[in-house]
Parts: sequence; structure tokens; C-alpha cells
Amino acid sequence: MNTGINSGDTAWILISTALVMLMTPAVGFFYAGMVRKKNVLSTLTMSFVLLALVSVQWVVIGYTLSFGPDMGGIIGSLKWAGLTAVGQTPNASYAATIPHLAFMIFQMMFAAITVALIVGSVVERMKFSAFLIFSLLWATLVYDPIAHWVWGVGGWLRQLGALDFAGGTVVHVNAGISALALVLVLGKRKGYGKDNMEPHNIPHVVLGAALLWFGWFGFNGGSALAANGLATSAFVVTNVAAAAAALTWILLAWRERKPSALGFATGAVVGLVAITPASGYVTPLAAIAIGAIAATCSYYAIKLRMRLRVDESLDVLGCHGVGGMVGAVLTGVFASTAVNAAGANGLLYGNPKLVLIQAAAVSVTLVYGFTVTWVLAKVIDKTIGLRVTEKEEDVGLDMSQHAETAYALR
Amino acid sequence: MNTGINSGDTAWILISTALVMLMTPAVGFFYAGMVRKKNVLSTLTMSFVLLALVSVQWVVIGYTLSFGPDMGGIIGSLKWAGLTAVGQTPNASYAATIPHLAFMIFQMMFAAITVALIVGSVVERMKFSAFLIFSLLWATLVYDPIAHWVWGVGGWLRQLGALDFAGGTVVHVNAGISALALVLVLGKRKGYGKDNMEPHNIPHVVLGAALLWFGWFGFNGGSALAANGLATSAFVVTNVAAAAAALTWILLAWRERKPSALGFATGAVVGLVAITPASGYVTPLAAIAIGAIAATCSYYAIKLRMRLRVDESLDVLGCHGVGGMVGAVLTGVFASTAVNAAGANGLLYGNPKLVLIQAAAVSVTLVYGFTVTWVLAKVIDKTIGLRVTEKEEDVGLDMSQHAETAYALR
Amino acid sequence: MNTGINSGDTAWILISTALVMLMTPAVGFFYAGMVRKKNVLSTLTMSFVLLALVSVQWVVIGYTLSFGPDMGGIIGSLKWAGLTAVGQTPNASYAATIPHLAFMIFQMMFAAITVALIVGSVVERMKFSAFLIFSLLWATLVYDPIAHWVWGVGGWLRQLGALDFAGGTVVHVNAGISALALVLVLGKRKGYGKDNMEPHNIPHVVLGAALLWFGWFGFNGGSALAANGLATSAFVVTNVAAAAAALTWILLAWRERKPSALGFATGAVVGLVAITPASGYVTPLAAIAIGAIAATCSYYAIKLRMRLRVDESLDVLGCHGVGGMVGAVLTGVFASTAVNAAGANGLLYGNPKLVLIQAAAVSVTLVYGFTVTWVLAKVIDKTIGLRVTEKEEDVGLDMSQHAETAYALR
Amino acid sequence: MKKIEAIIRPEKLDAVKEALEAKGHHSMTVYDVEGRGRQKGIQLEWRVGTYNVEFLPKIKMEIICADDACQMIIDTICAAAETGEVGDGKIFVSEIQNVVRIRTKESGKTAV
Amino acid sequence: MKKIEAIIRPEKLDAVKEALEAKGHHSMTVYDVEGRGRQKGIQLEWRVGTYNVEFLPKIKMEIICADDACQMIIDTICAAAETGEVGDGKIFVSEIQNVVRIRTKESGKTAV
Amino acid sequence: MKKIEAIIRPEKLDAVKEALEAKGHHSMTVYDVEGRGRQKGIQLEWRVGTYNVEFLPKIKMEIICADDACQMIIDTICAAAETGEVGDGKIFVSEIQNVVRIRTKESGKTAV
Ligand SMILES: Nc1ncnc2c1ncn2[C@@H]1O[C@H](COP(=O)(O)OP(=O)(O)O)[C@@H](O)[C@H]1O
Ligand SMILES: Nc1ncnc2c1ncn2[C@@H]1O[C@H](COP(=O)(O)OP(=O)(O)O)[C@@H](O)[C@H]1O
Ligand SMILES: Nc1ncnc2c1ncn2[C@@H]1O[C@H](COP(=O)(O)OP(=O)(O)O)[C@@H](O)[C@H]1O
Repeated sequence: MNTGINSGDTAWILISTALVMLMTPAVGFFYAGMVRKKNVLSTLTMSFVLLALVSVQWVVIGYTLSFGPDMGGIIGSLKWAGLTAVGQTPNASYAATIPHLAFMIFQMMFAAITVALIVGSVVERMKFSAFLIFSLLWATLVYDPIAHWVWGVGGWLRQLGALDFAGGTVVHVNAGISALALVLVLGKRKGYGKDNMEPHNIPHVVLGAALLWFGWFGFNGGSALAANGLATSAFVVTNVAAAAAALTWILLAWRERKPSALGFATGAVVGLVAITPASGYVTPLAAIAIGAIAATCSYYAIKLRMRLRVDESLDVLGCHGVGGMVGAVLTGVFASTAVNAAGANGLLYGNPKLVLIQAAAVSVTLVYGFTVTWVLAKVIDKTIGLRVTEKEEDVGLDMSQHAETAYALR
Repeated sequence: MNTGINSGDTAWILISTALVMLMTPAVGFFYAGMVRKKNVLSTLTMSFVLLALVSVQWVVIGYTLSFGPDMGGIIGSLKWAGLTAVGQTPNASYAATIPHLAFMIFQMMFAAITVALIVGSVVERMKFSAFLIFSLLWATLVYDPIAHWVWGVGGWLRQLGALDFAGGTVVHVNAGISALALVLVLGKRKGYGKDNMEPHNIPHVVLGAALLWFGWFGFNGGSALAANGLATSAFVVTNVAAAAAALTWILLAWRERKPSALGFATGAVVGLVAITPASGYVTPLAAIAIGAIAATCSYYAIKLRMRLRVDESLDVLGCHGVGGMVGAVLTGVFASTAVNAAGANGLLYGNPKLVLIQAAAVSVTLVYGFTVTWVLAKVIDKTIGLRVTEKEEDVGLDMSQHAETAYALR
Repeated sequence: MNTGINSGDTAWILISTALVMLMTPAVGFFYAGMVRKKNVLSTLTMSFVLLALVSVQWVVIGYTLSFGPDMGGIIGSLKWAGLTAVGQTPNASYAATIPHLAFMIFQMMFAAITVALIVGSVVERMKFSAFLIFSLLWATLVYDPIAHWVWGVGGWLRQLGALDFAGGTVVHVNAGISALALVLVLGKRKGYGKDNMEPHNIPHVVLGAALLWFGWFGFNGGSALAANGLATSAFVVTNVAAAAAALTWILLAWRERKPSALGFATGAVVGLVAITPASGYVTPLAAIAIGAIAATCSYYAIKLRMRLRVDESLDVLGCHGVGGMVGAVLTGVFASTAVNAAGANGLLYGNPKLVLIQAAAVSVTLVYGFTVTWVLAKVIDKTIGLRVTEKEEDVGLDMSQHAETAYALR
Repeated sequence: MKKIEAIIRPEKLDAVKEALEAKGHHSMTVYDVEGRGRQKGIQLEWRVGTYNVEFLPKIKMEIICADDACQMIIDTICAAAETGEVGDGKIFVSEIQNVVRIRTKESGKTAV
Repeated sequence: MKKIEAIIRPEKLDAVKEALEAKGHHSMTVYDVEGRGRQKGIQLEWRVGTYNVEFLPKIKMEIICADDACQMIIDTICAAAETGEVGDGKIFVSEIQNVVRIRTKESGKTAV
Repeated sequence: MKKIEAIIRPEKLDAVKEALEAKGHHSMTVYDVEGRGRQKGIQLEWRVGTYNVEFLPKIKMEIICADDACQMIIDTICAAAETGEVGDGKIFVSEIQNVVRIRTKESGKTAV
């Protein structure tokens, strides 16, 4: 009955999918802890709703655009719309030993979390309706094409030989640059740089970070699409890079003042981001280096962003964009066919060209992601408007968008 | 050594069991966020304690009553009491490729969560001691028999051909109707409809919903009892139905006022409930329909309940009962042997009879669950009393039942 | 390519590793809920940071010291430093069907959580810098050697025939006794026994306990290093012992006053601890006995500790030390080769000698753990100092060590 | 004008609010406080045994009213907040010199 | 000396603080309260339908000041806290007999 | 009768409570507030760099007492709450016209 299905691989991909699913609400808690009390539910809901929204979009059209039969290297055809022909038997081009549906839903969770990452930049001021429309369009017009280019059979970046094991460019660089584009249209929060904008609940941030770390084992480990040595290797380097980055971050902060919980959590996430593209190609020692370098770059990038007074509020670009770029480029440095025969050697193993290919893939994502997002944001802004009114912003989005308050006094 | 044990299937059932275990404290957080601050720990503890209580009950007697050698289609014999003869080798009648103990503990978690669902109806006023006694009796006299009828080898509803992949009737309809019966005896909360009964911490509700969604992959996916195409299919439709229901719910609310976080979380859970009986038999597109229909029914059912001023406090019947019924009946509509050869075709595939069988299984559960629960509740009420005193209710159950307060000021 | 790798076993060990990883932040929440509001982030960070710190230590030197080629039964050589020779193919001496890296990272998580357990004794007063240095040294000088003795190929306690399935002595007895030694040097909290030291957020404690219970399935179930009957058996007894212990605890408390959420959560953890060494060797009924006995011992041990006015603040010794000792000794009583042919029979099955061997292994751990920790603590105290200043303690460690406050008012 | 500060049991808030409402008084400001008085602390459950909490949760209700409404309000609160056990709370009365309604800038009695 | 107690909308805190700062007044104490007044309760979303919340979140600001600064402070608060809609809040003024600075034990006007 | 409102450092609550207890004064009501005064805001750690918090956590303690106990209580609080650094807080004293004990309806001095 199970034509070629391996139960161990299937178990691993299913549980990995569940782990990645958890990351979407987890990123909600990670972000919600950093906003003011009046915007907690808004932030949580903006993340969590994407799991719902993108799940339906993916079934209807997203999966076929991203992974459906290739049309000119650019996009998938509509042949798999509504999951027609996507069933319980494997699709060998993507994963020969698990049901095609398992590959489909694993990828679905990637699409959902990617959109959810963008939330971090627009918290505390974006209209819920506009956000839903933006997300639907962004998933369809930005995420799906890029996913096709990098991972789809026939996708042009894949042909080029770019390595992106679990989504450094597709997910993180993409979300980071799009977050910037969106925020440039949306504008700063009222009172930014003047009013008190304290993180209201840092334990929520820590909870989010813990669940993200946990979920990331599925994100990277699952990207091997089998429960084998490669999955294990990806799992190991994921953990080690997160560890190295978190330690690096608190040491950088300590040099200047104090090592904070917020910094620790941020560093961990940056490490997880940075190892994502590299996770199927590098050794544990390389992972330590990648984590440490990415944390340093991200740390100073956020410093710069703050000095420029851009209210890219929770640093999606600074964490995910920068982390993803550093990771993608360092994949070009540290990749080794000793880890993954199906990969390639990087600079350190005598193949400097890989760095260029990686940089090219990053650049394409930056340009495409920024441009399309900016246009999308402008169009929505001119039509239904991106932002809540000033008064709604004052009162808070929990009340104005959802008619709720997160915490009652009794 | 492992006679016929498949490691992939075993890994999947073990992790699924862990996922379902997490649902019991998760439902505690889901509920606890909706009560007043003075009843938080009471609500959390009432849920979580059932994991402990039912685990021991299940080992001693519950498993053998539910799944032990059949006696007349009605109940299991006591041959497997204390797990005698339940060991590391598979029991082929239930699951041929995993240890019998794995099947046993997977089912244990279902029994625990089912009782925990009922908590939602009695929060803020039921005596902890009475609740423990009720739960023990209910698990033994209501859950175990119904589980035997539907899932036990030789169970009479199973013979009838009723389809209940992961517990739409056994778990959800059963918990929902029993919650109603219990509450009719227990009575309303003091001040219901007059005093302020704001949900005290909606992030807790969101956390609970996120963990429930996560855990439900084990609930439904694990019910395939193997890591195969069917498990994958169940996993996929679970996610999709939850997504569709959550979106439907916030759209319904939006038409009237605002889309709330509380509504989103509720909708997601209703979708998860509704797909439960259907999850091994339907396609992803059918799952979208099931989610959307169930959310609509549940939405209006709760409206009705509120208009009737019945204090079935957190709508166990409205969410789980209604969701379960809709799901069970729609299984009769959408089931397809193309998804699961061991299932049956439903109305849409030319077999209207299945709808009737499904409705019959639901009705039996409604009648049995309601009657026995009502009698149980009456007996406990007349003997030790179901309710705390008025003063204890005023002060809150955290203080009066547990001598604790959930949050200290410093 | 996968020489002898079993995908089901690998899937199980990877997910078990992820589950154990989650336990480190989980223990952070478990502890953080019990401290005052001014020390929440300090407590959370002290736990979570160990995941990062020990992960790097383990890659560099910890794994090779613990599991590397044996030197005289005492310690591993440095041959596997930096994970040299630890790759994707199995190491048959440890686990023949999973990648060596999978075994490595599974064990890494054990090292991390063990150090994190100690946090409970020193909360609200230990300097963050001193804590990091202590942890690094303790992991290297205490944990790694003991892990080698008990689990390393050639380790002398392993040769002796001591049974410790998942770390009763290595992890729990070790952490418990070391916590005591550390606290004897560190001293009481200012105002201990006089000032108000209410647990500030009991839902955090419940969340921590729920995630610990969830993660423990990986801890014990994963210790079978395969997805088979033994893993299932370990999984089952883990759940049952936790259940029995939690129930026992609230019954003990109820006899005296009230059954609290805090007591329930504590009891559950003690049950999980106690079954840890026994989990691969005993039946579910024995697990009920072990859980109930351990809960009782631990309950009265903590009572005694409080009467002695030792500020071993969150009872690492009382919960983990006592639970681990009871579990280790009862393994000697209840172990049966019917459960695990590779184990041994205990007292009840005609082999009283096993009790002595178990007691010996416990004693060695007590003596070694206490002595080395005490010396370590003294050295750090005399050099950089273990404790924050009195003023820093007054203001709280969140502010003084991390320049943060956990919760903002708005 | 007078300021009435009533410290009451948290569980009595709804009853007091409704009693005042019934007497036609609607406006008030409330907040959570902790108090010590004749009522000794309470024992709460620790993991094992108990610990003592000396500050008990109370609610403070502040009402600004015209001089002639003062006694009625005090009586109403007393009646609704009483249980007869230690810890029922206290009412403090003081003088307010002026009241300003921010919205309209009215001041004095008409602003109450 | 006077005590000014202003009950304002939470979202106006920053504006009021800055307005006072601009007028040279820096010191104050604030806390969260809940209030009822002319403003009717608000309807919040339940899972289905809504429920009514009668106590609305407000912030109470307390300022002790010299008699002659009092009117200026009141005016500044009124100007900054006003939206013109019901619920803007109120200001209560009362007499303070003495002020002591804990650090220096100064008392009276110099301690304000 | 007098009302003493003391704004103190949160970490000094236990010390002040014990000092008053030692002097025989037991009753009080406390709550969390945030304050600004001479003490400048503090810098807290953000993910990178810091942000400024202008309102600092303080505790407000309210004690109603007979006129003759007033000075003793003020002195005791001052002694126990002082650190000598900016931010130690202030004490405000005002007049209370009446006190009512809800439980017994006693009023005036005997109710304090
Ligand atoms: N002298 C006081 N100063 C300030 N608050 C007081 C004073 N006396 C009582 N309170 C407040 O009133 C509450 C109830 O007082 P208590 O003496 O316990 O009860 P009762 O008035 O019934 O004897 C206390 O918890 C405290 O908040
Ligand atoms: N008499 C009063 N006593 C105590 N607090 C009051 C009183 N009147 C108003 N308040 C406080 O002022 C707030 C605003 O009052 P409200 O009547 O709603 O607005 P407005 O003053 O704009 O008409 C209330 O929420 C309440 O906290
Ligand atoms: N004029 C005032 N009005 C209201 N509260 C004040 C006033 N002055 C000081 N406070 C309160 O007292 C606290 C301590 O005052 P601060 O000036 O910082 O310290 P110090 O009194 O030691 O100079 C402040 O945080 C504030 O809560």
C-alpha cells in the first residue's frame, strides 16, 4: 500500500511539521512580549492568524505556485491547485520516501511562519484588515515565486546552484527586507523615540524564544526530508549555532553594560536564523563560527538602525534579514561535501565561486522582495489605508482592532 | 526481539502520545485565561489533575474496560486490569506494528483529555473534592463504555459501521453533552449575567489554543496508528479544518462587530473538534468545508446558549458538542474510500446511509452521556455536594479550594 | 549511505532530543514562577543560558570527557574534542542504529538540564557572572566525570553493574547534592524566614511542570536509544509514576490542609525524577509504587529542610536529590529482566545484591558531587565572589544583573 | 465636597457598586491595594506546609461627593460591604477643595 | 501646599507628562485605576457577542505642589488630557499639611 | 486624625513594615505606584543598547492615625526607608475628618 513510503522518515517529517507549526504562535509570543500592554492581542493575533490564512491559501493556490509543475523557471503552474494530484504517495522529485502530502504540509508551515516574521516590523499601528490583505497578497506574489525559484523543481535559482537548506533567503532574507519595505510606507509609531515603549512582558519573549528554538529543530532537521544522518547533522548545527550566537550576544552587551534576557533571546533567534541556510552543509565547529559572526553583525546592524531612527519596530531586518544574509554567504564559505554529498564545497574547501552564487541568490531576493512589497504596501495604503487612526493608535490596537484587553484586573 | 514492531510507526505513536498529553494542561490554560483571577489555579488544576487521575485509573481498570476482551459488545472484561497481558509486543487487533503498551498509552491520553474538556462548564464554582470523585466515576461509567462501543474490538457501535477516526463522538460529543448535564445540576455561577466576568488573561487562552492545535496533530495523526499516508492525510486535514474554522469565526464576528483573539482561538478549536471524527476519511477541500460549517453552527449555538442564559460557562457543549456532532455527521457526507480504503464512502460518494449511521452513533452518545452524567451529578450533589459555599465562591476557588493565589504583587 | 541507520530510531532520538531541550527553559519557568517579581528574568536566564553554555562546552570538550575513549574507567580521553570522529555514522558501542551525532546531542541536552536544575537552590542572590563560571566548571569537573563513570564505555560504575536508565544518579542525585553544597557556601537569601517570599506567578510553575512532563517522555523514552518496546515501556512508566506521585502529594497535603497547584506540580516532578533511573527496568504497577513512595519521602524531606531553616531555596535536593535516590534504590527493588533483558533482576525478583550496588552508585555520587562542588564554590567565592551585594539583592537581580524588569505596567 | 475612601474586600466590589447604583450614585474610582489591620495575615500553601502573607488584597474605592450625599454613601457602603468578620475594611473621609471636569473645565460642585 | 489628583485617560499620560515638563513641573506619582462616571461602560468581544465592562482603565496622577503653582498645573493637565469626549476624567484638589523628604528629612515647602 | 502617605522604594517595604511594627503600629494600606522626582529615569537594556524609563516603581503606603501618633510614624518611616540616595521618596500628611469601621460601624477615633 505504501509505495516506497518509509515510516521513520514520515514520522520525522510529520513531527517536524508540527514543530514548525508551533513557531507561528511562538513568534507571536516573542513579539507580543516586546510591545506595550495595549497591543498584546493585536500582536499575538497578527501572527497566529497567518497560520490560518496561509494554510488555506496554500491548499488553494500557494503550493501549486511554489512547487507545482514548473513554468519557465519562474513559477509553478496551476495544475496542483486545490491539491489536485497531491496525495498519499510520494512525489519522488521532492521527497521519495514520504507521502507527497507530508512534503506539502511541511512547506505550508514555512510559508506561514515567513509571513508571521514580518509582523515584528509593523506592530502597534497597522490596521488588522489591511494586514490580512497584505499578507494574502504577499504570500502569493512574493513568497510563492521566491520559493519556486530556490526550491521548486526547475526553479532558476536552484538551477544556478544556490544552496539554501532550510530557507535562509526564501524565509529570512525575504521577510527581513520586506519588513523594511512595508515599514517605509507605513511609517513610525506615534511618539517613537519619545514616548515610553517598554517591553511589557519579557517572560513572553523568553517563552517565544524557547518554543522557537524547539521548533527550529523541525525547521532545519526536517529539511533533510528524512530521518537520517543529514537530518541529525542539521539538528546538531542548529542547536550549536543558536548557543554560540546567544552567548556572543550577551558578551557583546556585557562589554557595554549588562547581559539581558532580551538580548539572550534575540541572540538565540539570530543564531537559529543564520544557521538555517547552512544547516545541511556545515560541521558543528563551523556552526559555532556562523552563530558568533551572525550575532555580531546583527548586533551592530540593529545599533545602526536605531541610530537612523527607522522604526522597523522589532528588527525583522536586523535579526532575520541580517542573520539570513550572513548565514547564506557563510554557507558559501563553510559548506562541505563531507557533510552533505548532495551539497557543494565552499570557499574553505577550495570553491570560492559558491560565495558568489550565494550572494547572487541573496541579492535577487533583496531586490525582488523589496520592490514588490513596496508596491503592494503603496497600493493598499492608497486604497483602504495601512494604518489605524491616530486615536486608535493611542487607545491601542487590542481595543481598536479587536475590542479586547489582554489582561483584566480581576 | 521486536516481533513485528515497526520503529517508524512506534516513534510516531509515542510522539503523538506526548502531543496528546500536552493537550490536557493546554486546555487548562485555554480555560484558565477565560476565568476571573481568583479562579485561575482552580481551573488549571482541575484540568491538569485529570492527567494524573485518569492515568492511574486507566492502568488499573480503564483500559481493560474500554479495550479489554469484549463482553457482549457492551464492555471490556477485567482480564487486562492492572495491564496484565498488555506488554511490549503488539496486539494485532488494535495495532499490529507497535507495542501493545504504545496503543494503551495513546488511548490513555484520550481518556484524560476528554474528562478535562468538561472542566470548562463548571469553572469558578465546583468543589475540588466533588470534581475528583465525579471525574473518576465519569471516566469509568461514561467514557470507558462508550470508548468500548465505538473502538473496542466487538463494540456494538463499531459493528454497526459508525466511523469515528479520532473521537468525534467518544471524546467531543460525549464531553459536550455531559458538561451540559453536569451544569444543569450544578447551577449558574453566583452573579452570572450581572457581575463582571471578564476573561482575565487572553494570552493564556491563545497559548492554550496554540498548544491544542499543536497537540491535535498527535490526536488525529496518531489515530492512524502508523506513520503512513493515512496519518499524513489526517494531519493535513486537521490543520486545514482548524484554519478554515478560525477564519470563518472571525469573519462571522467581524460582520457584527470586531474579530477578536478570543474568537479566533475558539474558532480554531471548533475546527479541530469537527475534523476529529472525519480526519481519516476526507480530503483537504472537504476539511475546509467541515471547518467552515462547524464554526458557523458552533457560533450560533453559543449565541443561543447565551440567550437562554444557561451558564454552561465556557461552552463545552457549544464548542465540543456541536463541533463533534457536525463533524460526525459531515463524516457521513464527505467520507471517501479514496482517502482510506478501510473507511467507507459517504453521501457525496453515493452512500447516504452513512449519514444515518453517524447520526445514530451521535444520538446514542447524547442519550447515554446525558443520562448517566445527570444521575452521577445528582448522586454526588445529594451526598457530598457539588458546589462550594457562597462565601467560598465569592472569595474565589484558588483561595478556598487550594489556599493559593495565582499572582502575587511582588 | 546510511550504514545501519534505522530511520524510525533516528526520528525518535531526534524528537526526544528536542523534548529534552525544551526542559531547560521549562525548568526556568517552573522556578521563575516561585520567586519574587524582581528576580524573574534572573531565574529564567540562569536556566536558559545553560542550554547555550553547555551546548558549546559539550561540543568542545564535554562530550569527549564523558563518552570519549575511556582512560582507566575514570574519564574520557580528548580524542573526540571538537567532535572529531563524531559523525553521521553510528557508534555501535553506544547506539548502533542512529547517527553517532544523534547520540551525542541527546546526551548534550542531559548535561544542560542537569546544570539548570541547580539554579533552583541559588535563585534571588547569586551573581550572574559567578554563576556562569561555576556552571562551566561544574559541568566539566562534576557532571562529565560522573557521566563517564555511569554511562561511558569502560566507566567504573557501569562495570560494577549499577543500573541508571536515564540519569537518576548522574542527573538528579548529582544536581541535588551539588545544589546543597553550593548553597552552604552561598548562604541564605536576605530576609529568609522573615520577609515575604511569595511565589509570584503560579501559572508559570504549572506551565513549567507541564512542559517538563512533556519533555520527560524524551528524557526517559529516548534513553532506550531506539523506538521499540523498551522505549514504549519507559514512556509508559514515566507517565504513570508522575501521575501517582502528583496524586500522592496532594493527598498528603490535603490531610494537613489543602491540595495546592504548587504541590501538584511539585509532586509530578518528583515522580518524574524518581522513575528516571528505573524507567527501563520496571512495570507500570511498580511505577505507581515508585511514584507514591518517592513523593512521600520528598514531601517529608522538604518539611525537614524547612524546619532546619536551610535556604536551599526551591528544594533541588528535596525534589531531585531525594527523588533520584529513592528511584535509584527502588530500581534495585523492582527491576525485572522481563521488562528489559539487558537489565537485571532486583530484590523482588530474588536479587537483593542489586539494591546494594544501586546504593553504592548513589553514595559515590553524593560524596563526589558534594565535595567537588563545595570546593568549587569556595574557590569562586574567595576570588570573584558568589553573591551579589546586599543592595543588589534588595533591588532584585533582574535590575542589578540584567538591567531589566520582567513586567512593565503598560 | 468630600472624598470618601473605602477599603473593602475584593469580593464585595460588585455588591457595593450595585448598592450605590440603587441609591443613584454612579461615579467612582477603584484600585487594588493590599492591607494590614486587625485581620491577621493568611496562611497560603507552599509546596509543603504554608507561608504567611501579611498583606491581604483589598480594593480601595474613591468617591468624591457633595457634602450632603456623604453620609448616605457611607451608610450604603457599610451595609453592602459588611460580612461581620475582621477584615471588612474602613472608610476614610476628608475634605476636597475643588473638582475640575477635564472635558468641560467646569469646576466646583457642578463638576462632581 | 496642595495635592492634585487627576484621573486621566491612559493614552494621555505621555502627553500630560510632557506638557507639565514643558511648564517646568517634573515630579509626580501615577498609578493605574479603574473608573466609572458619565462614560458608560464599554462592550468587549467575548467568543461570540460581547460583554459589558463597567470599570474603565484610567490613570491617576498625583502631584503635590505649592499653593501658587496649583492653578497652572490644573490648567496644563486639562489642556493636555482633553479629547472632548465623555470619559476625559476629573481633577480633585485638596490641602496637604506637611511634606517630608525621606532622604534629607527636610519638611514643609522646601520638601515639595 | 491624620493621613500619612509615604512613597518609598519597593525594596524598603519589609523594613518599614517591621520598623512600624516594632513601634507598635500595625495597620496600613499599600499599593504599587510609579514616580518621577529628582531621581532621573533609569536606563534599561533593550535587545541592543538601552531605553529610558522615566517612571520608577515605588510603593505608596497609607496610614491613618491619631494626631499624636503622626510624628512618631513619620520618623519611623524616614529612618527605615532611607538610603541617602536620590529617590528615597516623600511623605505627605493631610487631615482626615472621619473614619468608619465597616464591620462595626464605629466611627471617629475609635475606628482608627
Ligand atoms: N490605620 C489604617 N491606616 C490605613 N489603612 C488601614 C488602617 N486600618 C485599616 N486599614 C485598612 O483596612 C483594612 C481592613 O482593616 P482590618 O483592621 O483588617 O479590619 P476591620 O476594620 O474589620 O477590623 C486593612 O487591610 C487596611 O487596608
Ligand atoms: N465622583 C467621582 N468620584 C470618584 N471618581 C470619579 C468621580 N467622577 C468621575 N470620576 C472618575 O473620573 C473618570 C471620568 O469621569 P467621566 O464622568 O466618565 O468623564 P467626564 O468627566 O468626561 O464626564 C471616571 O472614570 C472616574 O474614574
Ligand atoms: N511633588 C510631588 N508630587 C507627587 N509625588 C512626588 C512629588 N515629589 C516626589 N514624589 C514622589 O516621590 C518619589 C521620590 O522622589 P525623588 O525626588 O525622586 O526623590 P528624593 O525625594 O529622594 O529626592 C518620586 O518618584 C515620586 O513618586
